[in-house]
Amino acid sequence: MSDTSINIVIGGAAGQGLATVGTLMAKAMTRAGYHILVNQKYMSRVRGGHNTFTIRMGPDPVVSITDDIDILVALDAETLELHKDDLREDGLVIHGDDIDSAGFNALRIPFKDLASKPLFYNIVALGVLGGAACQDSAIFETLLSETFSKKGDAVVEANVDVIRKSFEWVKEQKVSFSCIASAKESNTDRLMLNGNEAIALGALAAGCNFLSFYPMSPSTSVADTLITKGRGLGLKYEQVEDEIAAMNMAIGASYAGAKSIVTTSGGGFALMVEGISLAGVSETPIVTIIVQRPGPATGMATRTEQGDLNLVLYAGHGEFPRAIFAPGNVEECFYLTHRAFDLAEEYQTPMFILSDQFLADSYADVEMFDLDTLPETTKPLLKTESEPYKRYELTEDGVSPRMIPGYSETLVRADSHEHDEMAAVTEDGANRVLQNSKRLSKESGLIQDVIGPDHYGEEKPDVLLMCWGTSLGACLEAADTYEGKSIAVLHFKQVYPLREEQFMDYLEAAGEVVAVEGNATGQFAKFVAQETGFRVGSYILRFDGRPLSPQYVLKGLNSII
Amino acid sequence: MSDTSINIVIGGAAGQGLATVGTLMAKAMTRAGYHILVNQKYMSRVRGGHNTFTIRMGPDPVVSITDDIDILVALDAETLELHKDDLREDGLVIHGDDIDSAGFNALRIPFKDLASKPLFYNIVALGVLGGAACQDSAIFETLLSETFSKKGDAVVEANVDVIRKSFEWVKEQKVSFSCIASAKESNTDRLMLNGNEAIALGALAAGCNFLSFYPMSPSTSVADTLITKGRGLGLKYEQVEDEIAAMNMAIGASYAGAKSIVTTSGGGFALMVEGISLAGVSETPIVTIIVQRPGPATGMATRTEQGDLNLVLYAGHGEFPRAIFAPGNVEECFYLTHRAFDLAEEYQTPMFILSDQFLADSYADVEMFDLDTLPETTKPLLKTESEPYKRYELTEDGVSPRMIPGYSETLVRADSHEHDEMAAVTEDGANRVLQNSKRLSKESGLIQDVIGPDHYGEEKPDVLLMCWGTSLGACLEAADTYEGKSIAVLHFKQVYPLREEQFMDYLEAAGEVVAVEGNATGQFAKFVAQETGFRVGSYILRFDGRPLSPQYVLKGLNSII
Amino acid sequence: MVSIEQYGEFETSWCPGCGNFSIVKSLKKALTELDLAPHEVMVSAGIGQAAKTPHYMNCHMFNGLHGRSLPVAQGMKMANPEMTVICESGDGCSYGEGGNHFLAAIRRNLDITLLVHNNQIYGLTKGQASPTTVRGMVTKTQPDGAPSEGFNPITVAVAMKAGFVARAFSGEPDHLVETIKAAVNHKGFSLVDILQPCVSFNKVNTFAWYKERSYILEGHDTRDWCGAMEKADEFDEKIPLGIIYQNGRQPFSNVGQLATQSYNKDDLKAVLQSYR
Amino acid sequence: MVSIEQYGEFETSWCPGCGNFSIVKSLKKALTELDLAPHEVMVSAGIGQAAKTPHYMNCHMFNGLHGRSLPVAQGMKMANPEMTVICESGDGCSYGEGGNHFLAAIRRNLDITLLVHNNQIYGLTKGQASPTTVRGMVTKTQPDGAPSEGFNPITVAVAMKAGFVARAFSGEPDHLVETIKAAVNHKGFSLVDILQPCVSFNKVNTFAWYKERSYILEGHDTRDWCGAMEKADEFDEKIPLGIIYQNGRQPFSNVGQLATQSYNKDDLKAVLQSYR
Ligand SMILES: Cc1ncc(C[n+]2csc(CCOP(=O)(O)OP(=O)(O)O)c2C)c(N)n1
Ligand SMILES: Cc1ncc(C[n+]2csc(CCOP(=O)(O)OP(=O)(O)O)c2C)c(N)n1
Ligand code: SF4
Ligand code: SF4
Ligand SMILES: [Mg+2]
Ligand SMILES: [Mg+2]
Repeated sequence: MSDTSINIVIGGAAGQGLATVGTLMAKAMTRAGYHILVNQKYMSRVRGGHNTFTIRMGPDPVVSITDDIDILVALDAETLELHKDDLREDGLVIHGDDIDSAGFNALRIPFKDLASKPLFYNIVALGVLGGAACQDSAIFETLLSETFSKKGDAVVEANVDVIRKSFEWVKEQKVSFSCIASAKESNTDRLMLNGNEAIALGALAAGCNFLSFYPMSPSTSVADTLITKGRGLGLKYEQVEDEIAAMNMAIGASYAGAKSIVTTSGGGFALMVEGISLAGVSETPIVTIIVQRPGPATGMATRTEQGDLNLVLYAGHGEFPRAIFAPGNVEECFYLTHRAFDLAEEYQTPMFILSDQFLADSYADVEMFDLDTLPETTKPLLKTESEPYKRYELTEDGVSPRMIPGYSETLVRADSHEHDEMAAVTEDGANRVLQNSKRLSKESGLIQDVIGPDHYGEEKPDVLLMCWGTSLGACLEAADTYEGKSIAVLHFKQVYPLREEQFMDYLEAAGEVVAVEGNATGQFAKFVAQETGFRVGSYILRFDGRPLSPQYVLKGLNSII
Repeated sequence: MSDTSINIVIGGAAGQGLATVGTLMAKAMTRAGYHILVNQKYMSRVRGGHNTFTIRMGPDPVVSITDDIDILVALDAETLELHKDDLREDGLVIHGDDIDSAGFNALRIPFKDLASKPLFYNIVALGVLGGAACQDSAIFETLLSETFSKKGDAVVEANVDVIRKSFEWVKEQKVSFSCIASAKESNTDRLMLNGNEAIALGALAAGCNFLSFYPMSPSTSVADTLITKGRGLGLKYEQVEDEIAAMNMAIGASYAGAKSIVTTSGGGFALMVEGISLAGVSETPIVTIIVQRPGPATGMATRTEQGDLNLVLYAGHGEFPRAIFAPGNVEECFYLTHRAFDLAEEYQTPMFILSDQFLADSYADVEMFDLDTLPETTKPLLKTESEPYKRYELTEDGVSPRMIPGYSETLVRADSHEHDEMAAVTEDGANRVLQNSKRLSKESGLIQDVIGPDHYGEEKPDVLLMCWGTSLGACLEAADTYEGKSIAVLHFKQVYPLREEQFMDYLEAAGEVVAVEGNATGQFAKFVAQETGFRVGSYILRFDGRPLSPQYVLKGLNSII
Repeated sequence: MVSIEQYGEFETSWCPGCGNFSIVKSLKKALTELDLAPHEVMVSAGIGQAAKTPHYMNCHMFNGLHGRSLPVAQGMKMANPEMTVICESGDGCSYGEGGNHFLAAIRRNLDITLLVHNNQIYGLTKGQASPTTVRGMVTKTQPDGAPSEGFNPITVAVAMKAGFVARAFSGEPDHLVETIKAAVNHKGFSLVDILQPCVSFNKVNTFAWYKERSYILEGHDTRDWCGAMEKADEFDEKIPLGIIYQNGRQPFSNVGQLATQSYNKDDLKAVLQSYR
Repeated sequence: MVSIEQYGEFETSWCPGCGNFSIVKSLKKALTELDLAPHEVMVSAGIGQAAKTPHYMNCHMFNGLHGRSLPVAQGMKMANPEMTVICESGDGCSYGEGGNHFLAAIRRNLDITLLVHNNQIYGLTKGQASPTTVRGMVTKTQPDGAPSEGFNPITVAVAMKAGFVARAFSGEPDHLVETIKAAVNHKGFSLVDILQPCVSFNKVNTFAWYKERSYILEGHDTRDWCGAMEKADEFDEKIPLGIIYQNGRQPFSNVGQLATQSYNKDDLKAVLQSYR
């Protein structure tokens, strides 16, 4: 498939408002009917440094980010310096007065002429960018009107005025930049949101009504979104004193009938490990969102990595069931989080969503979620007829009826010790075996419910790229682009548990299996080896804090094949 | 080999002093030149309930505990009721007035006649037990004199008097209990200590001089011993506010030049997971002792399990090297802890000792440790000539010279972010790859240093029992006892990293490989599959809170073969 | 009318003579006198001897982790404000492992009651110093004497202007019952630090020791912060029992009956629309 | 004689106008005036804007985890009591995530100095409420206003009879320098809570806000606990700066020069013999 997209990089320092420009641009393009995919790279600081906001857009679905740049909006000189090598030959540089762009196909913006004060420079940049991308001013004007409507008519007008002028100015320039193809569709119900927002919405759609969290990049916007959008829906929330409190408070709320969520990143999750074990033994549903960044320890707070799979796989002392989902794109963030809530309640055990900074900050256009066809989520009991009520009743499938305390006279007792069916502490060996086995037997149900990996491409390819979570897009585009050999992709959006029969044929049919992961040790591939005995032939690993791109995968492929 | 040992079980309620009787008995027997092995089972309460103190003893080395009972000392009626089924046909029951032992080969002690007050009843029981085991009073008298010497001559005399009387009383009884064979050797340099004590002594021998901890069963006696025995050697110690403080304080001390140890159990360790990651990225040596108990969460506080291997294998967010040792007996506790300190300093990364309640409380006789032949442990630098000093210098083997701050004018800077060689924060991608790879490359050295598993028995056995840590003894005795097929044992005392070539031949040569573990899911066997692709044929797993016994293994074997 | 029998009688694993017996009995009595039935009470407990309390009475129970009874209790209350929520734990649990939650709970001021069985020792783990152990006391793990100053929860709670701060003593059960009732009745976070002799491991702060120096406060102005600070500081020759400090701070109100609450689909649709 | 240049000049990643600039400068100045060279000073830091401080000065540095600067600092001091040990962190780090360590460090009383850059906000994570945020302040994650009462570290530290409790302000650098010097000179745990405007995220507690109401204490009796509690409580119309409370508590003494210490083999042999 020929590439119909263009890739726009906006670069500058923190505090220059590039995320504002970028987000508005992406939103306008979504409204114009384009498909978009955003990649944000930024430093762990509030002002200064070097950040980028990248939008890939086109009339066809955009599955992956890319390294090549079509339009570079340089808000400072460093941006041009750092990114000029990725600029396509016919690429365009848009910049202000203070930058020397000699030798480039460039558009120098006379900011002072187009705006009365620096406050509006962002809008100028947006207008010029929109114009350069051959778009119409109208969508932008509406967008700005909506954005600033709360600030009053005067502000709206001023902004609209600036954007209009900027569009007009571009038209007068001689830019040798070929226009992007027109949008093919104009789906008015298309949303633009990023991975973290989609997780939050998926949770709300599942009925999530309790959030306890401690802020940690790059997870905080899940909490932000839940609060901003959820409190009107009845969500109760609290930013707590530490991550231990976050997990334990969510467990307490869940016990008392809330649908609880906890949001964090690897370091914060490390502090929740004991609490996870408590959820396991007390059989309390809990959904934990882990948005990864590079470790160990503080690592790189605003960068990306897929380095915490092992931690999440084995978090908690002792043995108990769980399931782990790893969305490959924004849409999956929504649906998998919804599913995690359903399974958490059904199996009364912890569920995890494993995302990372890349997807967290990656805006994409998605179809409007259809709430009416979403499956109903499992509900606990508010009453029971069977007396005495046994919270930890031994059942065939290991699932005991979970009742919420406070809605009848029946007492609900939950315990962190090894306990009997009534939650009484006991050190009896036979009881221990029964209860521990009961909990673990829930795995049989969870295995039945596993979402198998998605397979893209030929059944017997020369090379099969095995990936999970957020590396989906890069693999798909690399497979699509590679010439000379057939490359297929096997993408796991549920990474635990695994159900061998769902994918072993694919692994065995491929000429070679290459694991593609955003970490240094190939954690998922090793886990597949453990579960199936199948060991991959080679690895393409990235752990420099940046997301996997098609170019990076292709380079890896070339050195392997 | 015919069994020359006898197995004595002392049972009663917490607070009845059975550990006192048991420990004195075990010590006397060690001094008499017997080999001993103790198994303690007790409830998580201070008074009441049902506890046992079991001593297996004999002229030949005792490698394992056993379920069969030769002498049952019943301090209460419940003890007889609970353990009568394990009593050998010719077994002897020793008990007080209030117990009905009709139908048993029994010795009823007239406590009131032999002691003037209840305070001495324990000593009476000890004397009767010693007499019934055909021992001589003298060793007991000396032991009591030493034990009570601090309390003054009167107390010593009273105790000696009671024990003498008790021995005399036994002689007058008609006991149809055949005497234990005499001790073969009388090594005066033989020590009696349990697993936790041996860990503490191994640490002290390695120069450990800093302990921070939070009490948690069954690990607390490691800390107790370190403090009691170590403070005269210069150990600085502190019981801190929580496990997070314990780990971080130990890291701070290690940075400043201490040899730090942290002691805990699974639940406490779960809280240290973030700190472990800090040790990894800051490259700070730290030795953590995890004495396992059954989980999840509070689980069974005073029982045993090997359920936290996975947690320790993957504790910490991000990726960094480590090594994990799992002693199989008391002696290994000493030597492996010593080694862990050496490697922690050499590789500047966390080291772990994974023991459990069974071994923690299991007294055994061991050869006097030869301090003079112990290898010297690695030492950090106090000064450096090379300026500027780079704490995170890139080197071939990944190990940078570690300098202790405060002994010269050179500044020592350590950091939890991704950093450059000088410990400055940087988000540079290339640097990230270099530093992350540097840290991980220490694994090559660690792999060279791996202690391979011990193999016992035929090279090509019908069945190979693959075990790790504290299940060694049960496997050895089961292999030895099994008739009809050849059974060998492969025991891992280092469980991470693994070096395939040290053991793959054994796995492949065996007719069948059976994993024997004290957990419900076969964690180690799964890890072996991950690392080698080798999947065991079957499992013998125990997770009822009790240690693996030869009888349990044999029962498992019979159902498999 | 609720009767104390509804709370049941249970066999315990405590040592004979332990102060905990009186506390669990007083708690049952207080709840009965408040006319609260077992199904109207949720108890969150940590781990320790004290934390075994809900196992020995009929009530809704979540027995969680050492040090974490407060976050669990607060989660419960946020999800079901109709329930009476009581947090049961020891001094180690509440002021040691859980110290950070203690500070946060006071600040947050959810309407829950924290009962701390303060035996000035780690009982269940057999006698190590706890945060409230007096400086210098010798134990197995503190052979040179506990090195830190003992923690006085009352001074900290009063300093932070907690809404309800009281001290009681297991050896004064009638007063203890009344104090628990006042604490439960208080709207907002209430702390009752209960002196509790541990007969097995604390040979210093014994029943007699507490009995000798404790006295029931009379005529004390619980609304006077400065006076309360002074009373809070008394823990030596004399130990005052009673409500030390009380105020009318507004309780945390971001709570809801979450088990029966579901969102309006149109509202969520509107939220989704906001991403267009 | 140490000169301030020895502490170096570094590029920072702080926002222009941030109060942290003045604090790092004052710290360097204080250490210089105390005649302490960089290699005589160990700084332990957590994570946050404040915690970046040791990256911007020459000194021994251990930059650890969010909330954990105190345990690390205490470990350092126990292993090398000859060093001046300083703990650098923000209000979130020290009173939020690290609250339990704050309580324990006061009780333990090791001879270290805790400097808290108190901007009443989470700076590095972009503006959530911190423990010291005033109740009701609206932020992105507290759209209905911060629900909890703001934490006053000074009252808690005084209530616990910390050995040295002071408040300073980045906008009063001379006073700040003197306060840091006094804190470092104090033998035992010393707290300096430093008011620090965050220009990016705290639009309420600004430089002007602090400037307006802060005043340097004069004639205050730092040894009078009751008077200190009253001063500590002042944080509204007026904010006192200076040493609020000081006493002569004995510092924690179970420390040693551990890097150069090794045991006597005969002593260890004697220990082993005790197991016979
Ligand atoms: C994370 C964790 N650390 C340590 C323990 C071990 N532990 C159980 S109870 C306890 C102390 C109990 O003291 P306290 O809270 O005062 O209760 P008490 O037994 O005195 O009533 C400890 C340290 C644990 N269960 N979990
Ligand atoms: C365990 C953990 N939780 C959360 C974070 C994210 N985090 C980094 S700094 C910070 C808050 C900083 O606030 P403060 O301590 O007041 O410092 P400031 O930036 O305001 O100086 C947070 C929540 C983290 N790094 N680690
Ligand atoms: S150990 Fe102490 S606190 Fe625990 S039950 Fe016994 S007397 Fe009570
Ligand atoms: S965000 Fe606030 S605290 Fe952080 S550097 Fe900027 S002004 Fe300073
Ligand atoms: Mg206690
Ligand atoms: Mg702050």
